[in-house]
Amino acid sequence: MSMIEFHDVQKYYGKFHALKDINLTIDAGETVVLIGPSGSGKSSLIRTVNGLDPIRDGKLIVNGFDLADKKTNVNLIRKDVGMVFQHFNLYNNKNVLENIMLAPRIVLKRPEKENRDLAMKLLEKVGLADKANNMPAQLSGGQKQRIAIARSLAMKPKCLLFDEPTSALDPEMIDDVLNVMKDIAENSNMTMLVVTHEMGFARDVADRVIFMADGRIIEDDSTEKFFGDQPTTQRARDFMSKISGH
Amino acid sequence: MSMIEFHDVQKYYGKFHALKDINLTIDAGETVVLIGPSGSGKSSLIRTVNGLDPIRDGKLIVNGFDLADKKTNVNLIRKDVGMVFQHFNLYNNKNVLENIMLAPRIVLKRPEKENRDLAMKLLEKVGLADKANNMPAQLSGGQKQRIAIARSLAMKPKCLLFDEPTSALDPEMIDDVLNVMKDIAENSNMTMLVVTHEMGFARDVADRVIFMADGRIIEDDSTEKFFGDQPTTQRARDFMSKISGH
Amino acid sequence: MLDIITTQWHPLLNGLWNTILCSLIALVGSLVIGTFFALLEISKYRIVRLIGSIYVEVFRNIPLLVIAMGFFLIVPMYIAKISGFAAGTIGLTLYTSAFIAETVRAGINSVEGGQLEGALANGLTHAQAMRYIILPQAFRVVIPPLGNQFINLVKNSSVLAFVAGFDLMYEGNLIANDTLQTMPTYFIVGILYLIITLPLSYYMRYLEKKLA
Amino acid sequence: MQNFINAYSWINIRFLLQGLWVTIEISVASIICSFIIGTFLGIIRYAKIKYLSAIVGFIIDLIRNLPLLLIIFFTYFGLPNIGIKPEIIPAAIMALTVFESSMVAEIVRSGINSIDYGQTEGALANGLTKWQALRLIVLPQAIKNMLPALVSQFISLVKDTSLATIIVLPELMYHAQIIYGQNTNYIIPMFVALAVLYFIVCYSLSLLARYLDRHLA
Amino acid sequence: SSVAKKDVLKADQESNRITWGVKADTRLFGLENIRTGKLEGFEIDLAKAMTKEILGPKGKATFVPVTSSTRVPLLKNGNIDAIMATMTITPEREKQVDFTKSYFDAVQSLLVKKGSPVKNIQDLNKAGEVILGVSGSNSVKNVAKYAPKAKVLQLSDYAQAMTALKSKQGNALTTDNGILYGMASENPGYEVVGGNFTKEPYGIAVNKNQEPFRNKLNWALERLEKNGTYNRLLLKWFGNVKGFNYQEMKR
Ligand SMILES: Nc1ncnc2c1ncn2[C@@H]1O[C@H](COP(=O)(O)OP(=O)(O)OP(=O)(O)O)[C@@H](O)[C@H]1O
Ligand SMILES: Nc1ncnc2c1ncn2[C@@H]1O[C@H](COP(=O)(O)OP(=O)(O)OP(=O)(O)O)[C@@H](O)[C@H]1O
Ligand SMILES: [Mg+2]
Ligand SMILES: [Mg+2]
Repeated sequence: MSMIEFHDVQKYYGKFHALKDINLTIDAGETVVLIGPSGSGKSSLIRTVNGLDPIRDGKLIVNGFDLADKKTNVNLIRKDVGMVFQHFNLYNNKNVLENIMLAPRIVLKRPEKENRDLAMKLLEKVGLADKANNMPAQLSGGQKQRIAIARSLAMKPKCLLFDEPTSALDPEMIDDVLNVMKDIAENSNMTMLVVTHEMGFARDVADRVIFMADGRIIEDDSTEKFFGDQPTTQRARDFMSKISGH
Repeated sequence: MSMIEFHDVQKYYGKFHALKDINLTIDAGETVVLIGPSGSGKSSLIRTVNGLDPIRDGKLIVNGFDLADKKTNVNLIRKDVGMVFQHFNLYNNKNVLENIMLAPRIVLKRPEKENRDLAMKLLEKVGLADKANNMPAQLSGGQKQRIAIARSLAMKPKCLLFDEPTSALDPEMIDDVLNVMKDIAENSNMTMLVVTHEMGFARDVADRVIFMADGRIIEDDSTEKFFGDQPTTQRARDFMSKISGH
Repeated sequence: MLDIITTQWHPLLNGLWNTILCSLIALVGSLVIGTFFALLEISKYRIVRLIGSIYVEVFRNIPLLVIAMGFFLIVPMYIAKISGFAAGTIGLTLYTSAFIAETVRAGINSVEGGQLEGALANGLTHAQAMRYIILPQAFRVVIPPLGNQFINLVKNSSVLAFVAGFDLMYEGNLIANDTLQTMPTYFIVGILYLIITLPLSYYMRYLEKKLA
Repeated sequence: MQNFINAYSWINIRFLLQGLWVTIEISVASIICSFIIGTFLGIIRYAKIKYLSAIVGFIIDLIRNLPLLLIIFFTYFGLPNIGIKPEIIPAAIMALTVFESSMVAEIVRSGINSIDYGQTEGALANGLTKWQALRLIVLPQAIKNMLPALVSQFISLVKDTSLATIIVLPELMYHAQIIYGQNTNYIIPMFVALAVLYFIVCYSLSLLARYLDRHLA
Repeated sequence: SSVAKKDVLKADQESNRITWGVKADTRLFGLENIRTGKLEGFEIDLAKAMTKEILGPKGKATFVPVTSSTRVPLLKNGNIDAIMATMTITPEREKQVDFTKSYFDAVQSLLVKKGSPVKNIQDLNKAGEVILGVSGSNSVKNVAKYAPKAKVLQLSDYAQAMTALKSKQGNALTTDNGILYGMASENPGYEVVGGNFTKEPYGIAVNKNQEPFRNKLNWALERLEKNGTYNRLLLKWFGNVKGFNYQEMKR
């Protein structure tokens, strides 16, 4: 069963053609890593999936809903599709626990006790149970990102989107976040679409690697093929050699 | 001849003891890489060298001037000690050429023609001669950082400080900046103090590696020792294993 | 209403002119004085900061009418002869400068710290960094709020009416009293104010968009 | 000097304080009303609702650009033409509210814009609706940013109540005028008293704002 | 509008009440007594007497304080029935409102610092001379006729004008002599000069098309003049004003 289907999707910012002829199907439970140079359209693609950015043309079906259809209630999709941002976007005016409990309470009307129990369980899972009452400003970047992941998980989504979740972090914080992500990928049947430059993570966890450039999908390989042989295209090979080691 | 000498330096933010008993001598022409976990005091240390942050106690002699002495004119030090920041800090209201030419004109009263010629030469050196008239907002992060380096070089400093110059950059931009830095280290007798997590760069370019934790210098090894054998302390070994690969 | 325009256009134009003149003088004056006190307020020295904030708090928290009256009635008794126009304009300048000082100070604070550090590390002195790097960027940020201050300034220039400054409101009051056509007169006066302030506020909006 | 002593007789001071009380009452009422209405209008402008936002924006611009004196005048003397005949105090509150709401609306709009859009995106991606994101996440943060501008505006409001002397609102300025109507020599003592009383009220307001600023999470 | 169609006299007789727009900040004519909160002055007493005359001993006079800028809009909107607020009858104003016959023939003089070279209005007819007045009063328009070369500054109230004179913002203050004598007694260094160079007849203003009401007001005024009430009020308010010749004003 497919979770995300792009059919000839086109996206524009004004006159700028940001996504060109995107065709892509991601099955439920798959973990897909999306890479490519800056400005290639990775964020644009991932943000269309939960309707943060609109598409101009084509068909985009997420969790059975058609995003190109104006009548689709985008909130129904967002309930089941969580997102984790590069800059965390924790609610600055709420403490950690409230960050996690807010959406389930308001959107899912989850009973308070159940809500709190799940929130605490998730905080333990990401290793931050002791920070429940901290404000976001009192956390390090790596801690913030783990809270952001817990916040998304609290909605019990079927699918999670990650847009460079570790690239704003100090290097020694990165593993904590990646480990949480690995745990989700391996121990649940979440669908995951991850934009990242962490090749170790991609190699270990991804089922597929997609390479984008200039708004197009240039490669769509199994992880074995991408890392084992070499990418097919010259573009992707150049890119890989440039980022190796950073 | 020593360029920078710390003798029992103590630094506080309010009550927080940020630098503890720092003793360190860096000779003219040396390239020193400074590493350590977030919050360990790397930025604090480097910022005391050109007087951006004051020290509480101890003696700090830079280029022959005593920074602990209130009568020292800190501008005399800054003329000869340049600094490159994580977030570039280009002047947002000036174009690229003006960014480079401003300080030499105002501080050194360098004649306009000579100033412009040198600026253009530096732009070529960092590979951005065609961006002379761009505004900073029109540049990518990697380009901004190379301009920031050119801006520092235009003052013809004896010493350059770098505070995580590549950690805000997209991975495929990092090499361009590191190559410029390597070029300076190898082809001039600049003194360089570099905070970075780029271990490849450290291995290739540094004469010494200094490891900090909790406001203290824990290791101060030659590059061969640090990478060849292993760091002496457990702290440094843990840290190295955590950041490897990112 | 038409007969007011046909018979009273002369005092109305005269009032409009004085309102514009007073506004222009006060605009330039308050910008200079306000910036000066903004710089005092962010000084390193506590005593200088104190002077800056006393000035700002005093002029910000007293009604403009009281300030203008002070200049009109009290200054000539002890210091020097001063016309109503001058008294009102000086009062308006000082009053507005307190608000501008606050606005400019906020603007300076909003320029990110990296800009100052970049300039210092580059060898510039604090004063040079202010002059070449921080203030130019701060002014860009404060253009929208400054625009609001200038619109307030134009409207506040109606304080001249109370010190016989021959501005638009003064002439309007006289016309209303002579002709007893109060509502029509003030309606015309209102439109004349809008002729100054509306373009100003749309220009400010345009600048705000352009600089964003 | 004798003038000051005579002018500051207890009976005159009491009369001034009665005026001050009216000033405070009118100010508080207008602050509350204009805060509520202004926030509402500011949100409408921010939300870019087709036609509505543009119309609201135009009306706000019109009001913002007129001297308050004229708005007071039009409220008190213009409204009866359409069948509403307010008493002096409601008329003053109404005029101040209309004027200050349009100022507050602008402050609210730019306050909301000052919050990083990431906060909204985080909330949307988390499943909240736009309105929930605005109400629960963005507005509480924006209010903190808006506080200095709002307080400046409310300080202006307190001082602006004095313009309602024109419709004989029995507030501080008007009472001062009555007092020096008895004896022309009282005028300077009265203006000094006005300066002091307005300063006390307005400065307390800024102190309150500073306190809130420090204690708002 | 409905206000214009209403017969004010009839309405007032039904409600047994006349609403007057009066001054609240002008000594001798209409000033709020800050002890009692009541309005006091010649115009107040005259308005009360006229009310009783028209409506009978149980008739009530209600007072609404007005300023120069608000009195006419209040009248036109029907907030007040009549204006008795030191309002001079002028042909220009008669286009907008109807006046009764004059109820007080003020005469206009000048107030100057003792020893001033200014002795009469002609002395002020020079470039550079500045005459102070109160905005909205007709007296400033008159001086423009007699001394066209002088500049006229109009201030919001008498106290401001008097203080401006003390601050040398002008060479003379002009208005009705009753008010000038009052101010001279408060400020010993100043004197009234210039004789009574013009008359300022004050009238009660009512809306247009209220002939019955206006006629009734004229009728009441005449009755008060005849039965001595008018002279008694004149004596009460102006008898003690030093320099003011109230005998001349008697009717
Ligand atoms: N809101 C916008 N308005 C206009 N252009 C935009 C907007 N957002 C993105 N773009 C442009 O669209 C292109 C793709 O941007 P996108 O952010 O998707 O790239 P990316 O692959 O995520 O890059 P990065 O690695 O830097 O995050 C870029 O050229 C960018 O400049
Ligand atoms: N301006 C300041 N006021 C108070 N504390 C500060 C300030 N700047 C730094 N600190 C504290 O001093 C300690 C050392 O900070 P510093 O920025 O030097 O660390 P760092 O090693 O550069 O870390 P990073 O890798 O995150 O840049 C930290 O605990 C930090 O919270
Ligand atoms: Mg991106
Ligand atoms: Mg640092």
